[in-house]
Amino acid sequence: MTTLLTTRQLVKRFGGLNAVAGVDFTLEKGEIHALIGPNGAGKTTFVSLLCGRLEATEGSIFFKGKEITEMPAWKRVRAGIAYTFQITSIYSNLTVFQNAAIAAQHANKPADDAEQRAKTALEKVGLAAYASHEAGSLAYGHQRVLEVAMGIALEPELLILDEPTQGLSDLEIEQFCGLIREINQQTTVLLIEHNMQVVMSLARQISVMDQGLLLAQGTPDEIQANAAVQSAYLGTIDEENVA
Amino acid sequence: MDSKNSQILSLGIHAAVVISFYALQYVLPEYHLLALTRIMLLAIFALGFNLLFGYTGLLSLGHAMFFAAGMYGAGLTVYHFGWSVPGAFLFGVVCGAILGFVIGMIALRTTGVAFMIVTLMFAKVSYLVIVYFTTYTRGDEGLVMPAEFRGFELLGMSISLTDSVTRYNLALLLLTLTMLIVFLLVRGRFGRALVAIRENESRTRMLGYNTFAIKLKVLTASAALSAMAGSAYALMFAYIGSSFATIQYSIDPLLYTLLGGAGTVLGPVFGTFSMFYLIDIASEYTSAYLLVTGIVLVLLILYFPKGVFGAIRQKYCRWLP
Amino acid sequence: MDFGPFLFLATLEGLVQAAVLCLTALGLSLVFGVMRVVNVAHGEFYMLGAVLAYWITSWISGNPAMGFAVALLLAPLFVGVVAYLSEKIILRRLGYDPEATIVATIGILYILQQTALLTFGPDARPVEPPLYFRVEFPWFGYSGYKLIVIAAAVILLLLAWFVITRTRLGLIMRATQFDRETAQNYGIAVDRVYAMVFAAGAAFAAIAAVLIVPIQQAHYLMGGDPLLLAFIVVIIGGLGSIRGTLLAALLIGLSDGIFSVFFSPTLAKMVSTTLVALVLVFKPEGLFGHRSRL
Amino acid sequence: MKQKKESSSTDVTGVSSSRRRTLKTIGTGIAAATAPVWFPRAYAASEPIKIGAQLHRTGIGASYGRWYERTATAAVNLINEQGGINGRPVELIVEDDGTDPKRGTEVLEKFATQHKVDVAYGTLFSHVVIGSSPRAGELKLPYVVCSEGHHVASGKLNRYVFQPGITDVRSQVISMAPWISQNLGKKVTMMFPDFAFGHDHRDYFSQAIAEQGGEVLELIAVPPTETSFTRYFPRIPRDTEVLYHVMVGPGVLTFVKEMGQHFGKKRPEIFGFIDSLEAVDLATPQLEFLEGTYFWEGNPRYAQADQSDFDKQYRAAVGVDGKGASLADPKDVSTYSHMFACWESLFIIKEAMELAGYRSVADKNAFIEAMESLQKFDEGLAHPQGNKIFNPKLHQSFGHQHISKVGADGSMEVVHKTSIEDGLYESDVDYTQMAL
Repeated sequence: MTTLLTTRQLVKRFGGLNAVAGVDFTLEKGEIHALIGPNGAGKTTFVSLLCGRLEATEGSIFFKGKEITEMPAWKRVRAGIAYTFQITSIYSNLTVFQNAAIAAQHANKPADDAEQRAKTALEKVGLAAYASHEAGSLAYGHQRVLEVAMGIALEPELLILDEPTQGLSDLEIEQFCGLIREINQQTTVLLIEHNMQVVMSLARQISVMDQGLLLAQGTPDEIQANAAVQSAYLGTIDEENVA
Repeated sequence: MDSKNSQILSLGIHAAVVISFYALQYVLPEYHLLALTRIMLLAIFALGFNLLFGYTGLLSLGHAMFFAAGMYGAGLTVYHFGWSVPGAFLFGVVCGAILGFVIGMIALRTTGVAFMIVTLMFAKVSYLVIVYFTTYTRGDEGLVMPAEFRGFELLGMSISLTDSVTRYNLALLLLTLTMLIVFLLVRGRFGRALVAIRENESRTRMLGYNTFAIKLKVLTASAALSAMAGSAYALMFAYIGSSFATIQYSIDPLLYTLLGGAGTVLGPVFGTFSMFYLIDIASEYTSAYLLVTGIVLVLLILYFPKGVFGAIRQKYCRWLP
Repeated sequence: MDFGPFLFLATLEGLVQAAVLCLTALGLSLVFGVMRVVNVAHGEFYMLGAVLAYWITSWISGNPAMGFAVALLLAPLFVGVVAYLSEKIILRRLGYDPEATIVATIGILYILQQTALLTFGPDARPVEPPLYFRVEFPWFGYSGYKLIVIAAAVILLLLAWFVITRTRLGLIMRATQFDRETAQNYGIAVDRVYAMVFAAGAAFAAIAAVLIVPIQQAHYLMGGDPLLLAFIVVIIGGLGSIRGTLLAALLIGLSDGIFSVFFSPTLAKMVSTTLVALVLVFKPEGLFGHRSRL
Repeated sequence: MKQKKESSSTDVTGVSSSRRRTLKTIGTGIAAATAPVWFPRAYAASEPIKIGAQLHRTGIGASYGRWYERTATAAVNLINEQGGINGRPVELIVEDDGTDPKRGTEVLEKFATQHKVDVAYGTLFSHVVIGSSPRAGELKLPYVVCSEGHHVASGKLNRYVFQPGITDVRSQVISMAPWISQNLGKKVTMMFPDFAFGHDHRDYFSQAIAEQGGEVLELIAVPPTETSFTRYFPRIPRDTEVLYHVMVGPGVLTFVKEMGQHFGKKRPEIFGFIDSLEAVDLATPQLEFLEGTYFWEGNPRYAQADQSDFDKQYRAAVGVDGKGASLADPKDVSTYSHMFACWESLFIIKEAMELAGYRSVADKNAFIEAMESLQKFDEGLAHPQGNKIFNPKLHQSFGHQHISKVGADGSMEVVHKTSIEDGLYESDVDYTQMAL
């Protein structure tokens, strides 16, 4: 396996608060990597640093061996890092197809087949039938899926999904997991996820964050066995899930 | 309707508008020929404005500065250096484009209300610059293009801008050109990117678009079109003055666009036409004809924010560009 | 004239300017601070104040001070009512959407200005100062009334300061400014607060105009310059910050007064307008204010 | 703005009493002059001669515009009473130029292409005239202006533009410079509006006073839209003997008041152009300091002891009392010093049209040639301000100027009247050589 992305002592400070407090992180090509941790652990801030929505205060980020710490977000997208928003951020006044097409026509790919690739992305996520609907009129679950479709249409090397299953029904979650596995055939996936069943069924690697720091990293089994994680985090989640 | 047919149809509608403008010159009395010449040039201005406002979602309150840049770029070179009409015209357009680029580099760091106020401020500065350098511009009084510079040779034809029919057709040519440019810009990939920025800029950035660069391009294009209108206005009507750089001339394209429908190609043309005549008629009844401007603005924003063609598009034909 | 007296005169002129500007800009700042909308028609409320002052003083004969006192009371009240109505009829229906509001207030600007043209006419008309005397300095004379304007503005500002910081009314306003939803949850009628604030903002402009009209005369086009200057002040001072607004008004009024004595007033306006645009781009929180972006 | 009228209307008094007027800004002034006039039947049936009046109804020149309109309307009424022009009634079509050159040009277009007027006429502010004139030339529309500037006589306009009703600024200042240097002083500071009209003052008075052995110490240009003037006064040098002021725009009263505040009793001699206080009552509080200062007047605002019968009749026709204020409203002071130009110009148009046997627009060239054949105008009801000579090459008239001293009650008494010869100057301009 080759390394796709690494960070070195990555820090993000908001005023006096260290939201991300020096993280060394490695992502291998081809894996599905889940980022977990309690609310306010800095997960969203951390992936925002990776995709360029936020600028790092200190530290550095490498993607495919090149430093991208200073690179603006749109360039990172073109370099192959796609990000889907935690809060659905689609073009609600435009049609579903237009949403996908806007994502598909980014500059790295030939212009002519943008529409084709948009169609393909919609077919993959099962939204092809809604292509001419206004995106804002879709059901919530469909909007989440459209968000992912836009990520797919970018044909990235790394797809970052921020809590993609939030608000989805069990059936939708199941379909979603299948979709992620399919995407994973070409694309490395990094997802922030609270639903431990999803995490355990999808992830090959798990990183745990707490208070801006990386607590542990390993396979699902290793993480489940990790006493520190157990006490800090997993236990509570499991209880919640059981309840 | 499939996309190919709808494109042919919308091209057809736009062509019909151009053709009817062309045909009108044979029936219109002199006064309306003049009025329509003005309307066509102002419509170019509105189309330029709409490129930024309607398609990209950036509301500039300072577009008079671009109109004036074209006007003074063309007018001053004719007046002081005796440039011929085509050269001066192009120079005016270039002036507007450069100003648009420079203003864009600064103002596009802001969005929303801040962008409106920053552009308003820069337009005010431009007006003051014209008044301040009165030695060259003659400030309020303005300059009149000497008669000997009103004719030119182009491709073996000698063209005189003192002839009202010639002016009319030149204005129509420029309007057609502008509509074509806007049509092509907003239809394809670029247009889709503009709409994406209008609808959700941060999302668009996260889809790999350099939104700043795109906005800068659009602002430059918008300024160049506005300057083209100003440049043509100066050369055709042979007068340049600081009145054209006042806030009034920043509000007018907004008014035209809102009335006709932001984000449509025909909207600004229709809006300019209706508003021009509305004001012309109102001014026969009262000196306070700008009251109409105020009332129309308020009514539009309250009850009809999509404008005439915006509403038509929403209701009947979504494919209208 | 020698430099010393020259600077002294410039400072006096600057203070008059700053006094009026404080009041005008305070109104604009208040509206932005609480409602988060930019009122482009602010200058026309100012104009309306001056025009009303002319009407009121010309109806009331006798001692000019009488008419002026009535004008100082009634003109802002009437302007406040006009503003209140335009808020209720227009701005409220737009849901205070920032951009739509600007377009709407541009419309209101034209409506007010042109209505003044229709009714008041195109002439500039003088209002007699309530009391007039000339102050004789060794180098030049100066209008005593202008000094009164400075004093009156200071008193009015202190009054406004007291209302905003020390009264229940001010508290409600500040609460609404701080967080609209929470204020609503605490039973504050936000709609009514908005309408009152919009009216109060306009009334401030009218007060400034009544004070200035014995110096400058009422004219239907007089709203343009105060609007621009008030904008400048509010932006430099930090949007919505009252303390910043007052500091900035003093700074701008004095520097504009002084600058335009020594250089061309047009150049002064050019430079200050450019600087303000740059402040808005690069330091949107203003020079004195806290962070509260447009 | 215009008063739209059907040409078949029997009420061809120049300004109709159309219902639209209820909406107009300036209703009252015109109403005074709208008394219906009776015409012989045959006369009323003929097509009127249309004169397009381009006037400042709004903008910074509005007070002039109001009085110019009243004066023009009164003159048209009188002309119509006297049988019109060549037996045809005269119709005045008024359009507002907003005191804006841009709109001025559009107004001329409207005259030429929509109203199809015979002559365009009117306006005062020099920037409007300068902006509009080339368009008049292009439209081949005779354009008779009542401005004051030197722009017509300078030769930079064209053959279609005439200024026969009022002396130009250059001539005015040349004729008065000797009196100023002999009676008031030789060291002059000038305050003037920063546009064409003010620049004429600057250029020609500086030259004229230098020829008298005087000098201009300081030139203070003020933008015509300025509202506050105190800041300009410190630039007046202390050794100034005469302050020469001329101001226009809505801020004029403020200008003069602030001048008084600045100087108090320790003032230099002050010589102003009445432009600085046109349409303003000199008895306004805070203007007391003006007592003993001097003003140029084209036509004396206060009826003088030796008032001519013509001036009496002219005042009555326009509706102005002996103090230059409106008969209907004594607070409404006229632009008396300038507005005679409107009156006289209309009678000159009449004279030239009758000379040319003018019938229709087709006789335009004959009209222009007839204008260029005029040599002089005798004092009379048509020329109440006094006799003038007309220089056809320059398209410019030359008449008498008045210097008045302000008295205690704000009245003004003429202390010096220049001769026409005082104001003549050499020029090689010749519009008659230009093609029509």
